[in-house]
Amino acid sequence: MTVLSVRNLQVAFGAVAPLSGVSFDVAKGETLGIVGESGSGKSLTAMAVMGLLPLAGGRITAGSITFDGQELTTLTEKAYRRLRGGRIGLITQNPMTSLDPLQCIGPQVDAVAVLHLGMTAREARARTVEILGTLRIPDPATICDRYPHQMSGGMKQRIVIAMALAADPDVLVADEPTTALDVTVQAQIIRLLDDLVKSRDLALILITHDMSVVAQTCDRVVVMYAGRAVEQGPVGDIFDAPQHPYTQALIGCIPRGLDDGARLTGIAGTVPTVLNYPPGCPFHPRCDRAEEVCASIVPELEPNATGAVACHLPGVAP
Amino acid sequence: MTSMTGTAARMMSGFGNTSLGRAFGSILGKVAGGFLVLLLLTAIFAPWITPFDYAAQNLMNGNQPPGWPHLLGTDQFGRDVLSRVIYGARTSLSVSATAIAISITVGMTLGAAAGYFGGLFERCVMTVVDLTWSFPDILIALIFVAIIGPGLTSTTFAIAIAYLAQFTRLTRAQIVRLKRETFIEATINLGAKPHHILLRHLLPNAIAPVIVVGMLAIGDGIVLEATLGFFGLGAQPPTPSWGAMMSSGTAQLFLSPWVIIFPGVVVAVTVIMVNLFGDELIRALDIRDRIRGA
Amino acid sequence: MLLRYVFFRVLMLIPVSISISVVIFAIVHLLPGDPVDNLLRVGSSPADRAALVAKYGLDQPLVVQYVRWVLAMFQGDFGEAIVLRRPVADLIRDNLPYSLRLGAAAFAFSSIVGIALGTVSATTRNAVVEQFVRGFILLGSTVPGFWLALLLILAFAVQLQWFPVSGAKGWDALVLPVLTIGFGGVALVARVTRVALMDARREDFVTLLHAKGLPANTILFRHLMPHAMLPVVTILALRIGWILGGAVTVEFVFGRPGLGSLLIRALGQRDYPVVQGCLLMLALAVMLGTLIGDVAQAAMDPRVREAKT
Amino acid sequence: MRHQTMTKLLSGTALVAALTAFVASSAFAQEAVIAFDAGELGATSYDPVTSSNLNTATSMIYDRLVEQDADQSFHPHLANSWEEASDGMSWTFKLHEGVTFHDGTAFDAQTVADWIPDYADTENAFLTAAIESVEVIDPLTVKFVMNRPEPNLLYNLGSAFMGIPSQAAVEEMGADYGVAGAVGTGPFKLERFDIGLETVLVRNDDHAWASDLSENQGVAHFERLTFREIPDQSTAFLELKTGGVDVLLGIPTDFIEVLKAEPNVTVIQMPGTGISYMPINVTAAPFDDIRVREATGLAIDQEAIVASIYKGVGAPAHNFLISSLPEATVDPALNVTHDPERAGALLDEAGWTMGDDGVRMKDGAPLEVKLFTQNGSEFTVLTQVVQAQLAAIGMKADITVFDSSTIRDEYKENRHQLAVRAYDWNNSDILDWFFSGERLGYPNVSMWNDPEGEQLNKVAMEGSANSEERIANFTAYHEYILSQHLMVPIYQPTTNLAFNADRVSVPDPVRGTRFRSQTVLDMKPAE
Repeated sequence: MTVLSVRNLQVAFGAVAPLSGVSFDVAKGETLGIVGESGSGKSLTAMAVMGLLPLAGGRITAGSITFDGQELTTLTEKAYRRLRGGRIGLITQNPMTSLDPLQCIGPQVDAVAVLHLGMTAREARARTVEILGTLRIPDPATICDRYPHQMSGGMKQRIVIAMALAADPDVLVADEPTTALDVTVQAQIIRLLDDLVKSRDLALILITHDMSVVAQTCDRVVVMYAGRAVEQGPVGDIFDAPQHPYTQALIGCIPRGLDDGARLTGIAGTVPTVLNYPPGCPFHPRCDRAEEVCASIVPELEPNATGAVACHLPGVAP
Repeated sequence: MTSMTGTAARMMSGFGNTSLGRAFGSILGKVAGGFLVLLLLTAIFAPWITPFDYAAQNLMNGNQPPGWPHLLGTDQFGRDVLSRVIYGARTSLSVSATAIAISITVGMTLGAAAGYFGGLFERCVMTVVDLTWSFPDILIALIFVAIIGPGLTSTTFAIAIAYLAQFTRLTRAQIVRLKRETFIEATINLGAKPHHILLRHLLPNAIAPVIVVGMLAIGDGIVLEATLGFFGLGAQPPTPSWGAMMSSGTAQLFLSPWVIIFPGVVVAVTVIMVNLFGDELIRALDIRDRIRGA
Repeated sequence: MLLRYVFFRVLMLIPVSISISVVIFAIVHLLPGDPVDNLLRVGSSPADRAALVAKYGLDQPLVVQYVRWVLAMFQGDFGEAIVLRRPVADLIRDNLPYSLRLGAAAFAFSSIVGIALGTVSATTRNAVVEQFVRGFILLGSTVPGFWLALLLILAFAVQLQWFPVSGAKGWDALVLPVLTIGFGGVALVARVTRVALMDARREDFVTLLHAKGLPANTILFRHLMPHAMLPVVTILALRIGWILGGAVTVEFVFGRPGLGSLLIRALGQRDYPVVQGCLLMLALAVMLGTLIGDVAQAAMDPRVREAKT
Repeated sequence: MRHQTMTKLLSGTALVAALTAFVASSAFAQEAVIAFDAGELGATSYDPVTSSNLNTATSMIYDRLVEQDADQSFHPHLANSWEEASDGMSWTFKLHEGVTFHDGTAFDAQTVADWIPDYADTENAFLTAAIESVEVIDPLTVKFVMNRPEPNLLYNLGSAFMGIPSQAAVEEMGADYGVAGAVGTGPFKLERFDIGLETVLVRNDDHAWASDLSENQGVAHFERLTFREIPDQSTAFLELKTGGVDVLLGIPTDFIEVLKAEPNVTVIQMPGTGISYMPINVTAAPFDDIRVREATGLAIDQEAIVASIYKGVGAPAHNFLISSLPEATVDPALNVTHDPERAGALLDEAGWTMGDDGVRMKDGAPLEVKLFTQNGSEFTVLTQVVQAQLAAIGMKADITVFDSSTIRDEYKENRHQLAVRAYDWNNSDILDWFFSGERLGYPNVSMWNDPEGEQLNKVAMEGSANSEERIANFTAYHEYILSQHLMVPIYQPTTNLAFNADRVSVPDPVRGTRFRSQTVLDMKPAE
């Protein structure tokens, strides 16, 4: 059952609109991948869902986000705060810098349960220890008294996950949770998230630039380019028969055999920045399929059999 | 004069036209920058634009309030206050700017060496630097002037020493930060010589924040020169400097306040403009993070 | 661990103090002129002068004079003022309380108001408030102390008659001097606080704090302020020397005794033992300030604590 | 325009101040606050015997054997009368009867006999150097046996450094005497001494031995006096204006105008006790030529200086001594007066011919000299006018401003040519101090060492058996010094004090050489 649904989301920073026309649904027990190069707007989508755009100076100018039947875009900050951390958890990109270096681990995790579950400090600590345990963190009680800088990146990311889980949320937004980690640790964390989705019936929005991660964990996927969703659908369909030339390029970049999350360097040209989005289809300057229409008219996201694609000339690559 | 324009030229060449242009871009930047350029021109061309000889006395025409022909009035010697304020710009700006230029040169050398070589050398330099930094600048300046004798040169050096610590700290912090960056590590690994690395790679990268902080320090230098003037040191009469004018006999404040208030206002406005322009420059160069490093 | 670190730092003070004493002695004796001329009055003969020079040991080689000074100091004897004709320790004892009172009040004032203003200007969405604070900060670093002092006297003591014009008796005599020093101090602290807070707010972990659903005030006071205070504490600790000895102009205008005035008076009369004593005291206070600053840093920041022990 | 607004603003405030002062005065009529002269700040002790720096409050605590008036005459105080032996080798003093110290001990001949030897081995020993021994003739008669005639003895005895302390108190307090307490016979007792801040005195209700310089022969009119140390002149002025201070001592000349504009302030001018002058270094070319020195003196227009920068306050100085001293009356031809034409002629004669740029030249070298002075506007203002006046005769003078200790070093190193200085001393032995060949460099800034001068000095200093001889000898010495053009006298300032007439009244003229206990006894709360 769908727990979070985003419709035609548009985000603006002053006069520039780095994100427009993004729509997707995510259900409990399901993992939705949002994939794209850096600058494609995938992190902004996460921020929009979390209601944290004002921190960076942005705002939602159109569209809706509904969570559990509740419209979030018109929610007061106070009401939003109750959802944040309580029912929607966030996992950020860089565990090295995502914990307050001046405070011990314990209180940082405890705060969530105290705030959202109304627990006393003692209860919250017991819960923290328990969650840390379930995340396979050794000796969780001692860890609570350590400082972030005394721990490895993978361990810190587990603590960030613990913080996100502390209030038993329905939705987890994970913004590139493995990018800053060692390869071996990456796999562990991905596996951990996968387990959590299943064991806790979570809805996970996994934001990544890594198609192989998507292939491994996601049920459905949204491919983003230059602030727009260009293609979306079930992972199987997308990988088997990508309709958008960009999706095809992304998939083409996955190194065969080796599952090491190669960077998307294989696509010629550069990602346009928000200040110079080209007219028409934003991908057309890099697209070998592009025709005249692509340079002038923005393609709409058109539903197809299992998903949707935004391309004037969709189709499986020849 | 040469030293001052020299400093200005060096400051301007420190960063590209674009960033300077960007600093001028905002309204505040335009106002502040315009004021400073005007002030600089006034200082350079002072001998040609003063309406009267700054030193010409007319004892029977002393303490005249502002009016015609003395727009800002006259002091107790009957000297034209406007001419003295204009000429004072030359003294005050050149003393402060030269002092800061010396301070930057020595401070950068010390800071770069300390940051680059590290170890006991760094420890010693930084201990001395921290001590001078924590000592009241007015005491340092007063003692220094007492040791090497009065005059504009010693005032210049006294101000230079008082602000030395700031630049040493800043440069050292820059170098330490840059040393950690990959391209420097690569150069070191390639076996480059220390002075080569320092001069070619580290200093050019560290220079922009130092120059901007230096620009802000020129404002502080003007205030310190004024305070030294309060103790009767600094510019030798009848050479006018803003500081000396501001403190020219306290009775003047009650008898003929214009003699004291006009230079005071000019000092305040100049320092504010220097700060505003410096802030704009920091914004334009986007080096706030690096300045904070020290 | 912290204790070991403090012990090590205190131990380090010994060689540093000795080098500083050499520097101070050298500086003081580099000054042209000597104290004896300030003792002579009309009618005393050149022989009297020579006798005085000998009496104060000023005819001895500098090394001998230095060793004598240091040895005496090890026995707790700061020496006897030549011109001011009192034990140096007594003179410092007489003047220090005034400096401490003014310094402590100015310190408290500039920390509290500075941190408050810096916080307000960093967090407010109101452009007018922000510009006001920015203007205040600019002005504070612009106006020379002697000017500000006179302006404050004219406004609050002459026109409004709220406070006495000068003196050092009673709390009300402290207000204007504290404002004079505090104005610049507030500007400095506010500037550092503002920048530090804005930097702290850009840190990654702040996003996550918001994502946890913490209220903005909790984030500000529980997480951002401790970060912002790190540079503020460093700056404040380094300013102890300024607070004790930097109030010269303020002491002059308000007619307050104090260490700065004593030092300047003694400097003018070349009263070597007094100048040496005062400078050494100031240097020690400065080192103590640095030490306190470092220890405070270590106490506040676990990373520093670990790196240093 | 601006000036007027400012004055209006200030006088409005003055009204408020006057009202406040009025209310305050009825409550505290028996108290007065006096601000010290900025020149006497920083005293660290009230022990007259050992101190090198004493302030006005010292004269309230202690009495002296004799007092000196503004006309330099001597008046009895603790000594009722005195007699000098005809050969000058002894002095006999009859002491005032019934005088007691603040601690209750009696003042008598034995006190004097015990006190004089205390000066030995102190910085003030020269004051009593001529006294061989002190003999007690009877409890109220004491005889000083001299080792040489000392016509200056009365002058020394009238000095603040010869206030007489209680021997019992000195013994009891030891090294703390003068700081922890000070006990004299004066009209006020020391109650509290906060070094660098203020001194509080309370009335001595037993005091009944005022000198004849006071009209009031009983106890003081004020019960309490507070002396405050205020270094900044504008602050002191604002204190007086707002009622924080009742009497300001030692007002600089430039403040007189400011003070006179205040409705409730009265200014009293006393004859000054010093001279501003410009010593000439006779060893430094071109001043080794006496004609150049004379020309330099003729360049200075004393009258114009007094009229302009001093607004007519004080008097021009034409020779080296204050005019109340008899030795200041010299051959009028020797007085230094303004005569630029003669100055030009002398310089022409000496080979310095006028150049095109207004600077004289000789052998291709311009007439450029160094003009030193001390920091402080009282020096720098005068020096800048002197510089302009020297320029008028074709002498280009470059000013350097030193602090008071450094400048002495410059003199001793003989690096100076001209300097603007001032001294404060009301005795002709100042001539010995500044011109004796024994003290070249400093204080003999003129660097003058001349056999005939040394001879005249010796006669004046040691060869006078009595006052008349001393006057004659010093006048001769003074005249010779003037004839050698060793310095240019410029200005005799007045000593000024101001008081808040709503609060107190100070008798005008002030008797004595300066504001001291004799005046304070006559000072009254305002009606």
